[in-house]
Amino acid sequence: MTTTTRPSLWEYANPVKFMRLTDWLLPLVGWAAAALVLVGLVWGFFFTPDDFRQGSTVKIIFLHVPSALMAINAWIMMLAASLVWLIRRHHVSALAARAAGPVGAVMTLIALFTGAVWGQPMWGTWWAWDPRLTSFLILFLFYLGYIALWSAIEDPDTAADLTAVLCIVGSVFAVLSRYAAIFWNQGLHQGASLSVAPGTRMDWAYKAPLYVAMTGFGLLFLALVLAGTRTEIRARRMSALMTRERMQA
Amino acid sequence: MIALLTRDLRLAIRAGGGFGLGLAFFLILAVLVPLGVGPEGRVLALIAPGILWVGALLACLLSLDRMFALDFEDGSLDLLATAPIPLEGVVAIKALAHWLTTGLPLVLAAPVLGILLNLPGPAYGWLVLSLLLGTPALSVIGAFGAALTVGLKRGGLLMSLLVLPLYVPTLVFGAEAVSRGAQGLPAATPLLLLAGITAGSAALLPFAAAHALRINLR
Amino acid sequence: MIALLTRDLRLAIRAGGGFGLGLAFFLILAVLVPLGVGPEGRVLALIAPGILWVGALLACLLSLDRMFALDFEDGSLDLLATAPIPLEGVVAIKALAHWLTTGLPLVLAAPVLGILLNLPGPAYGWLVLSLLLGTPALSVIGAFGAALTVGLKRGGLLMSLLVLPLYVPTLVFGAEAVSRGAQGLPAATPLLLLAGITAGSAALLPFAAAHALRINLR
Amino acid sequence: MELVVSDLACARGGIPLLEGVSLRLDAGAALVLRGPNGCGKTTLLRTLAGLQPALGGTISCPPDAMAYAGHADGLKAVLSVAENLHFWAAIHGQTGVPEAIAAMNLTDLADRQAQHLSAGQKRRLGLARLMVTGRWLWVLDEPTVSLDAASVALFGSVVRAHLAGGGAALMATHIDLGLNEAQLLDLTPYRARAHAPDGFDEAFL
Amino acid sequence: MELVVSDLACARGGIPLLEGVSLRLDAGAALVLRGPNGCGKTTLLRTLAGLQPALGGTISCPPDAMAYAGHADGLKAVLSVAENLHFWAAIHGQTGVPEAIAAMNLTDLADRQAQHLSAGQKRRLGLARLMVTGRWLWVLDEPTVSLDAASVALFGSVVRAHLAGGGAALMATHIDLGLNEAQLLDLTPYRARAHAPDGFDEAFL
Amino acid sequence: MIPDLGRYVVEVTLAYAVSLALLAGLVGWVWLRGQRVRRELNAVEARARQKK
Ligand code: HEM
Ligand SMILES: Nc1ncnc2c1ncn2[C@@H]1O[C@H](COP(=O)(O)OP(=O)(O)OP(=O)(O)O)[C@@H](O)[C@H]1O
Ligand SMILES: Nc1ncnc2c1ncn2[C@@H]1O[C@H](COP(=O)(O)OP(=O)(O)OP(=O)(O)O)[C@@H](O)[C@H]1O
Ligand SMILES: [Mg+2]
Ligand SMILES: [Mg+2]
Repeated sequence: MTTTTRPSLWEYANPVKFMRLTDWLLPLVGWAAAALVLVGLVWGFFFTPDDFRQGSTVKIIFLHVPSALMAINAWIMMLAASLVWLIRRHHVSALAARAAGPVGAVMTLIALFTGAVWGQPMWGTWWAWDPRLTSFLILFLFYLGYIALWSAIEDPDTAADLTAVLCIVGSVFAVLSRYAAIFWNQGLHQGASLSVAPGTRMDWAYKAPLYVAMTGFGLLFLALVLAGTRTEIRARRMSALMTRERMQA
Repeated sequence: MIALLTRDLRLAIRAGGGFGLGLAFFLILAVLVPLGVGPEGRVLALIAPGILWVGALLACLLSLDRMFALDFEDGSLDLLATAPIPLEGVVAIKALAHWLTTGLPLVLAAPVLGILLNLPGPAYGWLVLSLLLGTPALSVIGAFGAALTVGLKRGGLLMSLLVLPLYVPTLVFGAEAVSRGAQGLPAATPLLLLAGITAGSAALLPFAAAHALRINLR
Repeated sequence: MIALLTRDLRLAIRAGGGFGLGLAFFLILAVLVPLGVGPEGRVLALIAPGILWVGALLACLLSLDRMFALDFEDGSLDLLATAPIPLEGVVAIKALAHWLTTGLPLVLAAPVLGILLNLPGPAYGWLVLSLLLGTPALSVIGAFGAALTVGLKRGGLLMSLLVLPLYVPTLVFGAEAVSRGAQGLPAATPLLLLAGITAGSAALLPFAAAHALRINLR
Repeated sequence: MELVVSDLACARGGIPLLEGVSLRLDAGAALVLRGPNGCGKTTLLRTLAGLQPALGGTISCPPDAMAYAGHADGLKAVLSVAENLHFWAAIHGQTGVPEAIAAMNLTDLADRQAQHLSAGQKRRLGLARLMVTGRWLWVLDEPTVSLDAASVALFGSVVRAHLAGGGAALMATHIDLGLNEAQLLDLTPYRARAHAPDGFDEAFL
Repeated sequence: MELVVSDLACARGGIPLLEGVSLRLDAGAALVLRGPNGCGKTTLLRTLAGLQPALGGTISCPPDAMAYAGHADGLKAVLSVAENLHFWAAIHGQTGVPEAIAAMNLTDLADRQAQHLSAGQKRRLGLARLMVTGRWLWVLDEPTVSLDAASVALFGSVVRAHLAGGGAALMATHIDLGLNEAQLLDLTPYRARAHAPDGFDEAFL
Repeated sequence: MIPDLGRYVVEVTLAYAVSLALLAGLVGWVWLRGQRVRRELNAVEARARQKK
C-alpha cells in the first residue's frame, strides 16, 4: 500500500529525521546567530549615541532586552514541548525541553545582571522589588527547580513526565505571581517601549541595532537548543546501546 | 477515604508524628526574628504581617516534606495505589490531613505570635482570616510538590525549591491583606484573590499530584 | 575517616544528594521575605542582617535533618558504630561534610542575597566574616541535634525544635556583628564571641553527639 | 474470575528483562514463580499488579482483583497490629480483622506497635493484611522471608484456605512454601534477548 | 581468638527475652542459632556485637573482632557496588575489594548503583561487605534471605573459606545454610522466665 | 576606537563583559558536552558494530 504522505511537522519528532535535518540546519543557524549577535552588539556598543538622560548606559539595552525576551521565550517553548510530550509522547520534544532549561536560565541570569547593573546609575540601587524584576527572579527560581528536577531523576522517561507536569503547573503559577507582583508594588521599570502603539518613544538609532541583536539572540537560542537536543538524543542512544551491550553479556 | 484520614491524623498525633511541630517551628521563627532583627517595636510592627506569613509558609513546607515519602518507603503507597480508592482522593485526603494537623493549628496560634512581633491591633482579625483562607492552598500545593519528589532520597530540599515559587502568589496576597488591614485600608481584594487561589488549587492540583505519583511509582 | 568524608561529599554531589539545595533555600528565603514584608528599601535595609542570619540558620537546619537518619535507616550507622573508628570522629567528619556542602556555599552566596535585601554597603565584609566564623557552629550543633533524634520517624521537625534554642547565641552574635558593621560601629566583640562559640562547640559537642548516637542505636 | 497473561514483556530501569511470558491462573489455583536472583520476578509481579507499565503483551484480569504484597510490608511503625489491619480493611471496605489476626497467630501481639515486632512477626502481619483486602488474587513476592518453620506451615494453610474459597495465588520465592499442589513456572527461559540495534530510531528507545 | 559468652541475659524494649545463654566459639568454628520468630535471635546478636547492653552475664572477645550484618545491609543507594565496598574497605583499613566482588559473583554488577540491584543482588553485596572488614568473627542475622539456591551455595563456600582461614561465624537463620559442619544452638530453652516482682526496687527496674 | 562612555564606564563595560562571559560559558558548555557525548557514543557504536 502506498500512502501519499503529506509532510507533517510531527515527522521531525522522529530522532533520525531530526538529526538529519539539524545536521545541516544547526551550522547555518549557529553562524547566522553568531554573526547577528556580533553585529548587533558591536553596533550597539560602538556606534550608538549616548542618550540625553541615561548617558552611555543606554547601551546596556542591547544585551538586556534580547536576553529578557529569550528568557521568556525559552519558558514558553518548554511549556509547548512539555505539552507535546505529555500528549503525543515524542521523545525529541521532551529532550528539547530539557535542552532549553539551562539556556533559559542563563538568559534570565543575563537579564537580571544587566538590569541590576543598569539600575545602579538609573535608580540608585542594584535591586528594587519592582514587579517585573520580581517576576523575573521567580522565573529564575522556576528554571533552577526545573533543571534540578531533571537531574535528580534517574529514569529519563520518568524525568520527562515529572518535569513536564512541573512546567505546566509552574507556568500557571508564574502568571499568577506576575499579577501578584503587580498588585503588590507599582514599580519603576520601563514599560514596553517597542510596542507598535502610536507614539513610539525610541529613536531608530537605537531601534535598528536592537532589532539586530534581538534576532541574533533568537537565533542563538535556537542554535543552542538544537545543539542541546542533539546531545540529549545522542546520550539516550548511548544509554540504549549500553543497555543492549549489557544484555548481551 | 475516612479511614485514610483518621489513620493520617492518628499517625500525626502519635509520638514523633509531627503534630504540633509545625506549630513549634512557627513559634520559634517568631522568636528568632526579633533576636536577629533587634527589639525595636516600630520595626517589628512594620514587618510582622510579612514575617508571620513567611513563618506559616515555612512551617507548612517543613512538615509536608514527608507527606508521601513515609508511605513510599514502607510500601504503603504501592498498596494504596492498588486499593479501590482513586489516587486523586488519596492526595486530597492527605492534603486535608496535613492542613488539619499543620495549617489549622497555625491559624489558631498566629494571634499569639502576633503579640510577640508587635502586630498592630486592627490586623489580628485579618491575620486569622487570611491564614484561614490561605493555608489550605499551601497544603494542596505542597502535596503536589511532595508527589513530584516522592521517590528521591533527601527529596525534602528539592521539594522546597520546587514548591516555594509556587507559594509566592499565596504569600503576596496573604501578607498584603494583613498589612492593609493593619493600616486600616480595605483588604477585601487580596482576600478574594487568596480564596480564588485556594479554590483553584484545591480543585485542580490533586489531579496533577496523582499523575505525578503514578509516574513515580512505576 | 578520609574515606567517610569523601563518601559523604560524593553522596551529597550525586543526584538528589542535597548539595546546593541549602543554598537554594537561602536564596528563596531572601526572596520571600521582601514579598511578605513589602518592597520598601528602607525597611529591608533595617532587617537585612537579621534576616540573612536567620536564613542561613534555617538553610543549615533543613539540610541537616537527615545527617544521620539516612545512615540509620539503611543500617550503615550500626556498621559504622562497630567499625574501628571512634564514633566521635564519625560525628566530627559528618559535621565537617555538612559544613562543606551547606555552610560554605551559604557564606559565598550571602553577599549576593544582601543585594536583594538592600543590605547597606559597609556591612558586606562583616556579613561574610561572621558567617564564616559562625556557620561551623551551626553544623556541629546541628549534628548534636540530629544525633539526638536519629531513631525517630519524622524526627526532622522535633530536631528543629531542639536545635533552634541552641542556635540562639550564634544567631544573636552573628546578626549583631553584621548590624553593627552596617552602622559603622565596632563589631569585634560579637565576632570574638562567635568564634568562641564555634571553637567550643566543635571541641565538645562531637562527644555529646556520639554519646547520643550510641544510646539511640541500642 | 481468571488471570490470563499472554506474551508479556517487562522491563526495569529501561532494560527489558522478560519476554514472551504467558500464563493462566483460574480460581482455586496457585502458581509459584522461580528463577535465579535478578531474573525479574519482582518486576513481573509489579507489572501484573499494575504498578508499572508492560513493555508488550496483554494482561487480562477483572478490575480490582489483585492484592499485592511486595518486599516491603506497608506497615506503620507507630500503629498497633490491630490498627494496621483495621486501616487496610477499611480501605478495602472489608471486615474480618479478628479472624485475620487469629489466622496468622498474632493474637498475643494485637496491641503491640508494629515497630516492636521481630522480623518474622512483621512479615506475619504483612501476610495477615492480605486476608482483609477481600481480593481474589494474591500476588506475593517472597512471602515467607524471615518466617520460621511453624509460620511457613501456617502461611501454607492460610493460602490453601484462600484457594479453597475460590481464590488464587501467584507467588515468587526461592524457598519451599510447602504448597505441593501449586504449579511451578521457571522464568529462566523467558529472559529477554538483546535485539541488535538496527537503525537509529530503534536504538533510541 | 575466641568468643566466650557465659550466662548472658538480654532484653528488647525493656522486656527480658533470653537468659542463661552460654556459648563458645573458636577460630575455625561456625555456630547457627535457631529458634522461632520473636525468640530473640536478633536481640542476642546485637548484644554480642555491642550495639546494645546486656542485662547480665559476660561476653569475652578480643576488641574489634566482630563484623555484624543485620537485616539492613548498610548500602548507599546512589553509590555503585564497587564504591560501596571501597568505602567499607577504607573504613576498616583493608583492601581486597576485587576479590570480594568476584567471590560473591558481582563482577557484572560492579558499576551498577546499589538502588538498581534486585533483592538478592543487594543481599550478595551486603555479604561481600563482610569480606572487606578483615574481621575475624562474622555475626550474621538471616544472611541468606532472598538468595537463590546458587547464591546460598556460594555463600556457604565463602563462609567455609573464612573458617578455613581461621575465622569464625555466628549466624541466626530459619533456613538451611548448607553448612553441615556448623554446630546448632536452639534458643528456645533459654527463653527468659518472668520473675515475680519482689519489692519495689526489683519491679521498678 | 573605544567609545567615550562618560560617567558610566564601569557599569557599561561590566554589563558587557559579564554578559558575554556568561554567553561564552553557556555556548562552551553546550559545545563541550556535545563533543563529549558524541565521542562516547562513537566509542560505544564502534564496540557494538564489532560485536555484530
Ligand atoms: C534587574 C533587573 C531587571 C529585570 C529582570 C528586567 C527585566 C526586563 C524585561 C523582562 C524586559 C522586557 C520586557 C518587555 O520588553 O516588555 C525589560 C525591558 C527593558 N528594561 Fe529591564 N529589567 C531589569 C532592570 C532594568 C533597569 C535597571 C532598567 C533601566 C533603568 C531597565 C530598562 C529596560 C528597558 C529600557 C527595557 C526595554 C523596554 C521595551 O522597550 O520594551 N531594566 N527588562
Ligand atoms: N535501574 C536499573 N537499571 C538497570 N538494571 C536494573 C535497574 N533496576 C533493576 N535492574 C535489574 O533488573 C533485574 C530484575 O530485578 P528484580 O528485582 O525483578 O529481580 P528478582 O527476580 O525479583 O530478583 P530477586 O530474587 O533477587 O528478588 C535485576 O538484575 C536488577 O539488577
Ligand atoms: N519495644 C518492645 N517492647 C516489647 N517487645 C518487644 C519490643 N521490641 C521487640 N520486642 C519483642 O522482642 C522479641 C525479640 O525480637 P527479635 O527481633 O530479637 O526476634 P528474632 O528472634 O530475631 O525473630 P525473627 O526470627 O522474627 O527475626 C519479639 O518477640 C518482639 O516482639
Ligand atoms: Mg525480587
Ligand atoms: Mg530477627
